[in-house]
Amino acid sequence: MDIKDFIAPFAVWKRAFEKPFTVKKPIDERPGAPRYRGFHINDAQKCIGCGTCEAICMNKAIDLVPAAGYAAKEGDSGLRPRVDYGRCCWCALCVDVCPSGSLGMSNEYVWIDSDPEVFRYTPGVEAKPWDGSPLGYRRAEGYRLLEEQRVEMPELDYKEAVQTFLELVRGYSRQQAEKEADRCVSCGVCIASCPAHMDIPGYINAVREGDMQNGLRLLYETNPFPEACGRICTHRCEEACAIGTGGDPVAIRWLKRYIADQVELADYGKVLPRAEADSGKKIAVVGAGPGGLSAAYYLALLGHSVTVFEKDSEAGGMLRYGIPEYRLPYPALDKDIGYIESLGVKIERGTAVGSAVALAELRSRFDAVYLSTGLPAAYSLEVPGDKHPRVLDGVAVLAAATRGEPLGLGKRVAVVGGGNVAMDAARTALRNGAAVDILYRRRKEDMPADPDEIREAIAEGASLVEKAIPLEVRDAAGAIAGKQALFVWNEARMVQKEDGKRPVPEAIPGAVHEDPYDSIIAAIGQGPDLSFIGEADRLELRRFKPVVDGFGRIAEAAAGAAAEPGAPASASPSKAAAVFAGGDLVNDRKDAISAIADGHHAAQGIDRWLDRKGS
Amino acid sequence: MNELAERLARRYDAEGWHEQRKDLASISIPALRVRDVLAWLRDEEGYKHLSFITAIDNIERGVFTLTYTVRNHDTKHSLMVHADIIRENPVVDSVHLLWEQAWTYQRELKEWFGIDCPGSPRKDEEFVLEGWDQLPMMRRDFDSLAYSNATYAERPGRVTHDPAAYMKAQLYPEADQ
Amino acid sequence: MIADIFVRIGYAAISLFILTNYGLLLIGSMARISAKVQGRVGQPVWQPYIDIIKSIAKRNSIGHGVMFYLGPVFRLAGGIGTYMFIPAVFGSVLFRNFSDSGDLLLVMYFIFFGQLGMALGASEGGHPYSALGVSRGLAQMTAFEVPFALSVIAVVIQYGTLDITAIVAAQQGGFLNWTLFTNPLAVLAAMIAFLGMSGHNPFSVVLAPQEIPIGPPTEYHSNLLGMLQTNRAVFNGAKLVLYMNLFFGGATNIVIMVIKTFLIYFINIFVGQAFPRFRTDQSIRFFLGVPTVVGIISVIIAVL
Amino acid sequence: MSSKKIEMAPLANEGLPLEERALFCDVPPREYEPARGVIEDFYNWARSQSLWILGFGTGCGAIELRPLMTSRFDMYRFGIQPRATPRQSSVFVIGGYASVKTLKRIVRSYEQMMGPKFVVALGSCTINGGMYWDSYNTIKRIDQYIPVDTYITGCMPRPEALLAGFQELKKIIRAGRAEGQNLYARNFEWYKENQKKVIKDWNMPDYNW
Amino acid sequence: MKRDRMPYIPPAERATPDLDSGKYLLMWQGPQHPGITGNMSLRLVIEGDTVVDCETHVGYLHRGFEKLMERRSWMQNFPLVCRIAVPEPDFNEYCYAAALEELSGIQIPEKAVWLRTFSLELMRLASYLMWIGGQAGSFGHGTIIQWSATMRDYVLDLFEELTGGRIYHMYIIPGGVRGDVPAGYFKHVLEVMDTVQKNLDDIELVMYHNAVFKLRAEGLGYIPPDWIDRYGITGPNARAAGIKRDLRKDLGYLAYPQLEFQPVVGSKSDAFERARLRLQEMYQCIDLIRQCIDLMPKEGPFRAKTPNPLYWKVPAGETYVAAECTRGEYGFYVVSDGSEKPRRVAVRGPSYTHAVSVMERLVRGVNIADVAGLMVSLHTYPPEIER
Repeated sequence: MDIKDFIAPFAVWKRAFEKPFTVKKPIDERPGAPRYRGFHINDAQKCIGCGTCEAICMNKAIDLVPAAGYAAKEGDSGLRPRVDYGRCCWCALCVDVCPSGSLGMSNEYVWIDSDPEVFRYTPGVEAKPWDGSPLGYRRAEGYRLLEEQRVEMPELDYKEAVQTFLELVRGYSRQQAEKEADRCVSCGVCIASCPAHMDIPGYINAVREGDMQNGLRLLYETNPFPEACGRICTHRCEEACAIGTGGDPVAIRWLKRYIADQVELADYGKVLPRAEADSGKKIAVVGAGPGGLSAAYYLALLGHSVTVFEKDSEAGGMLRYGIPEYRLPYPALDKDIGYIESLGVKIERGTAVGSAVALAELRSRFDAVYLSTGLPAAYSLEVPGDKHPRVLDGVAVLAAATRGEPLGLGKRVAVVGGGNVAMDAARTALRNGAAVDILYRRRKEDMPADPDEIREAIAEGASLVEKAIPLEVRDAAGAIAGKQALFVWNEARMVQKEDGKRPVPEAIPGAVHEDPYDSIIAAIGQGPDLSFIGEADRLELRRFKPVVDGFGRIAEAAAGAAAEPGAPASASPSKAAAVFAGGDLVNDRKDAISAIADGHHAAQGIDRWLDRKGS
Repeated sequence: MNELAERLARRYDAEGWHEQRKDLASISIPALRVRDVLAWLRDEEGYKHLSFITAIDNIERGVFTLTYTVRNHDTKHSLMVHADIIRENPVVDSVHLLWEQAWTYQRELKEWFGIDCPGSPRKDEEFVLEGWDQLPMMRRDFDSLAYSNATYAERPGRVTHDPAAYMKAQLYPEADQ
Repeated sequence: MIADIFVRIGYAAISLFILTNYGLLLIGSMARISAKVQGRVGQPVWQPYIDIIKSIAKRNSIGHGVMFYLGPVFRLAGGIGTYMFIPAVFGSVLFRNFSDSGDLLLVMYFIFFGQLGMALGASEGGHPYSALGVSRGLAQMTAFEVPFALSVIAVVIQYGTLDITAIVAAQQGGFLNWTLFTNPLAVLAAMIAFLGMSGHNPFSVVLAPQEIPIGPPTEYHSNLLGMLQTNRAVFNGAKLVLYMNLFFGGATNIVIMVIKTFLIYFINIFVGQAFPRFRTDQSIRFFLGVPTVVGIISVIIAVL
Repeated sequence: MSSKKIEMAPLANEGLPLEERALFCDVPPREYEPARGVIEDFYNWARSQSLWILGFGTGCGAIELRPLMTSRFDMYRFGIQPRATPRQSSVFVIGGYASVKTLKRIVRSYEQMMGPKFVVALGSCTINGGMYWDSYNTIKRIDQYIPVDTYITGCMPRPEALLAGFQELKKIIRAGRAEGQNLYARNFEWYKENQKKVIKDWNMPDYNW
Repeated sequence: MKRDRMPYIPPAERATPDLDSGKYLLMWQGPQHPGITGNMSLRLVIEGDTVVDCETHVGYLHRGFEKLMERRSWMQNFPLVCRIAVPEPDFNEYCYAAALEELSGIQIPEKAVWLRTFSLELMRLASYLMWIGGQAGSFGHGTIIQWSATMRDYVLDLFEELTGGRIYHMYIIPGGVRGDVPAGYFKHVLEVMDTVQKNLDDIELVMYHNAVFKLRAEGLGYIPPDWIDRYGITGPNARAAGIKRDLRKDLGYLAYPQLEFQPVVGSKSDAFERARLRLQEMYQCIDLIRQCIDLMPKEGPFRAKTPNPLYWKVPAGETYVAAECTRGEYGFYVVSDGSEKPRRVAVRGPSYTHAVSVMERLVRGVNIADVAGLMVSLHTYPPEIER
């Protein structure tokens, strides 16, 4: 201790002549830093209510509550996160994890109240002073807790693929599947978008856990075509996928396929449920497409005895005849159908209802009938010359390819249409060595086909001609009549006719093109063939569609008073079995998964109807 | 380091040497030899510093696994010494004579797991809790949430919805009919 | 005669009132100055008033027996007593108080009296910190009273009187007549004792919030605390006036009194902001060391 | 200490030895009528301008009190200062979560404070348990055990938020709405019941001011 | 005065004082006591002014973290761990993240390594700044804390700018860090470092060259070097006794091997020596922060990919990750049984030994007035004792 120790401390007084450290008006002068984790904000329009924030929150601070003005719809649960500031710890993991990136935090931090009940609010829905604050914590650039990129699906090289009918998509390996499955946050928003309402989070979780048997069991709860759907489903679920709001959606379809691929058919029986007891009821199903066979499967599970009538020589319907082998290899389809058959479902192949057996006969022989005949009749081009021999029907071409018949498409093929059938036809033609033009009335983004399919078709070498309105088909000049056709089409531009509707193509006057083709494949849609339903069946049809109730039962025309006078009004309108219908025949979605959903649903309806009738 | 493993195995029936990092390894010893092993490690092998003592409730195997982490500052190596003791009436030798701070850890073991270390000072006094009348709370079979819910009042009025179930109720309620 | 007494009492009351307010403002402004050193703005100058009003506005209070209540009363009585026998302004009728009725010894008695009364009351509170604080306070007081008493003795010897007014009178006529210059050693000893008397750092061990929060007044609250707070102003003022009178030539008008007492008080802050606090044993050792020696020397000088 | 006093007013202070009982007041809490009109307003103004915080860091919230009471934010200039003893303090800042062991001390300290006394609760943990909602050792709602005047959200609330909270508290006091002391006296049994439900080893006197 | 400076070694055996003898006074220091660091209490038995016996009582801040962590998923624990030591949360985050990464085999990017080092050093500085105010305050010097708390606040501003939080930064997330530095950030850091350094110079002058402070601190709480291993003393408390141990050097984690520094070592091992040593470490912190800024890669990812946080399963295993915090060895012992939640997480806080066994031993024979100063000089944080 020296003299310095007595003098030096007085250096404190130096401070007295400096500016104080004190902030004059702290509350006003010190806003939170630009990254400050203040009170929550939410872009309620962008938010889809997936609840991932709720799942990550370790404080159980977030509830999902219905929000005024946000109704549940596909891809939006209509719920919005409600934060309890009696729980929140401002860790912002909810912001980091938010798939859509709608959650954020403002840099506001003062909220004082004497009432402890007020500290709960729904950001973005209940107005708060800090709404829309540009500053505050946001997920940093290049930082995500969830993987935004999908595991790339291994595919054949397009150059190679176009040479063969080998399956293009090779399927995930175990590692890839588990990695992809790990991207899922199990929010379940997708379930509503799936026509069959499959338990998507459930089976994805099964992949994550590596429990394939459980996964298969979950798949079969609502869908007996996992192999087929795992390949060709229109996967509307992926459009609703929460992860898709901020990156690639989870490859739900491929994961489904992965599960089905992993389990041997022989093991199916060990996992899947079976009928507990035979009910003694007999049910006829017309059409062995996905819808019909689904109905058959679920009816069989309920203990009914099912017979399926199929006009073609093989079961599968459009899955077999409408979808080329490189997308859905026949063994995969056979696996699905094989399992259904193994439950005792009889498939009468080559038996067309209407010609081989009448509907009325089915109605008398069986306790109920399910119609799932789909849309076998192709629409024609509806232009002059559409009956030209080189104008082929897309579905027919695909069916012929399935049967292995020579197609004789020639060297240059035009495919007219923008749906999946068009793409499949184009790619089938490519595989037959043709040069293919796809002509479509509207733009590429308007095409109803699966984007993957369009991408693949183009990658395989098809050229896409957008905004082409067909005008006429006629014999090409100098060609042998009926051997080559000249396709006349008009270039169009897109015109916004009505607000809120999609623009329509309008022909540009004078911009008419003429191209010679060896074949013109028309794939602009198909219609039903209801010729087997007769007047006497008294089934109500409207605009070529059966009129069905919630369970797919076709309404029966009010029994003509003349036919059965005095019949009690409450009694069944006819003694004949009730007829149910579903699939493309009835619904507007016209895809396999909707048909499957209809089939499942109708099976429940039929069972209830039988119950009611029996009691 | 494997020589150490061998020596431990030879002298004290230690087994399961696992090299986690180049400066961290673990080994299992019989619970009866805990004090011997630690004293030997401290006096002969230079593991003079006790980092911490804790236990893991391996309820499936019916044992508590004790972990004594000791560090040799000269070789810059840490060793986690494990010893299993039966969950029913767990007792282990006290090491409070080896390290002066060990009794605190042992007091914690007593309160948190119910593991008794006979002779350890103040081991039966309350450590962090006051008036605790439940299972020792770090045991796996003590359910913290259930206890909390039963004991401490929560502010009512919270309700949440599962998106999938809510969408089902809103969009396709018929599916369950 | 009776009227005269009433007039004097009235004057004394006014004087006390002014001193109390001055004491409060002094505390307030010293807090501002400390705050400045600490790099901040600090509390308003009038904060001590609000604190006292607040204390009085407390709705309930609890007691620990009669002595507990008497503690602050004694303390306040000590403060007022000290002041009442010191002439605040030399030659002023208003501020002469009862200085002619008592002398330096009485004043010194009152300085002790408050402390002792407080000690009795605080101990009754039952709080160990109170008891500790009291023992520390008494120990430290005993220690600083030694140099203080020595320097007072030196002053008394120097001026040959115990009458404060006379001491002040002797210092009139130029600042070189102040005790500060006529007997600097006595002033040095007294000033060091003053640091201890005011309880600022480094001699704040009596209150020492980090050790025995907050010493003797731990249990006091409500209006009892208000009384203590008022006393702090009165007692501080009284001590300052006493020091001014004994060592710094007194004051002939109120402005000089304010300036002088302010500066004397400022020494506390000046030292207090720079140093931590002594332990009790250290402060006793300190007071009985250099300051006592200085005091003794000053007495010797005065005697010689 | 006169033992006579104890005989006259026997207490339920089982936890204390006889000679220590006399150290504490033995009057049950009662409600206090506010003064009338302007006087009460004046008192309330003084109370609001002289907030003495009890220096009891009950949880993590205490850490932001330190910047607040030092030079950067300098709460002294708003008439707020820390006080080491509950007897002289008027504001109790509950710094976040309260473990059961601390709650016992909180209740004791709160009761030892002289009314009118105010409670400011910080952070999520005091409102609904916060991140320790499933902990076996922390309570979820402080208002079950002592009356609270105002809450400040955040984890941690920044010093500015605390300051804003104190300003709000001042407004409440000036408006005469900070009657936590009377609330506590009125619902004394309810509070005691809640406290005893949680604090298992109840070894403190029921009356203890 | 000489007697004060002689190191006092309290008796080893704990005598049980007879409280009924009337010779002793039983006194509780804490939990409601300004002289206690945090919420903790000491049960002191004093004779005159001297402490003859001390029992520490902890648990006022016990929240059951280790149990709560067993209930939460691996990622959910990330916001939880920082709450274990309130004044110095980043070390929790680092130890937990590093343990998790080690068990899962995740390699973090270079940039994250540097940002972690940077934020840990910044945290160390903030923590020491808090301590220095406490140390001065415990001896009654109220001015230092006013300055140092503001300096700490400036450092907290830096944290706020970088991480979005003042106290709980939640920045060192498993896999890396949560964000790159904002534009112009390092310039701000360097400015603040200059301010802090300038103020530290002032503090050194006022506090360390202070007769009364020296009188109080010198010879107080002498820890003999042979206690270091016996009591498990780590950090500055050990280094002040001349034991050169610094996990930053010994373990060489993060970017420390690339930084140039030497552990500060003392010899006298009393409160003043420890205080002096910590001051030097503060200067060292500032230096390390500057080095970090110089050496840090400018570009590059700051976070490695980690599995989906909702379903992250960590392979079974166990590890112990330690780091040198301001008080000593801070460590996380993490056991995974291969599930989505930890099997066991145990936290080793240095205060566990310093504030309980060392404190109880050292405080015996100390003047009651020095208890607070002694406790602060051991630099203890109760929340990490009881978790």
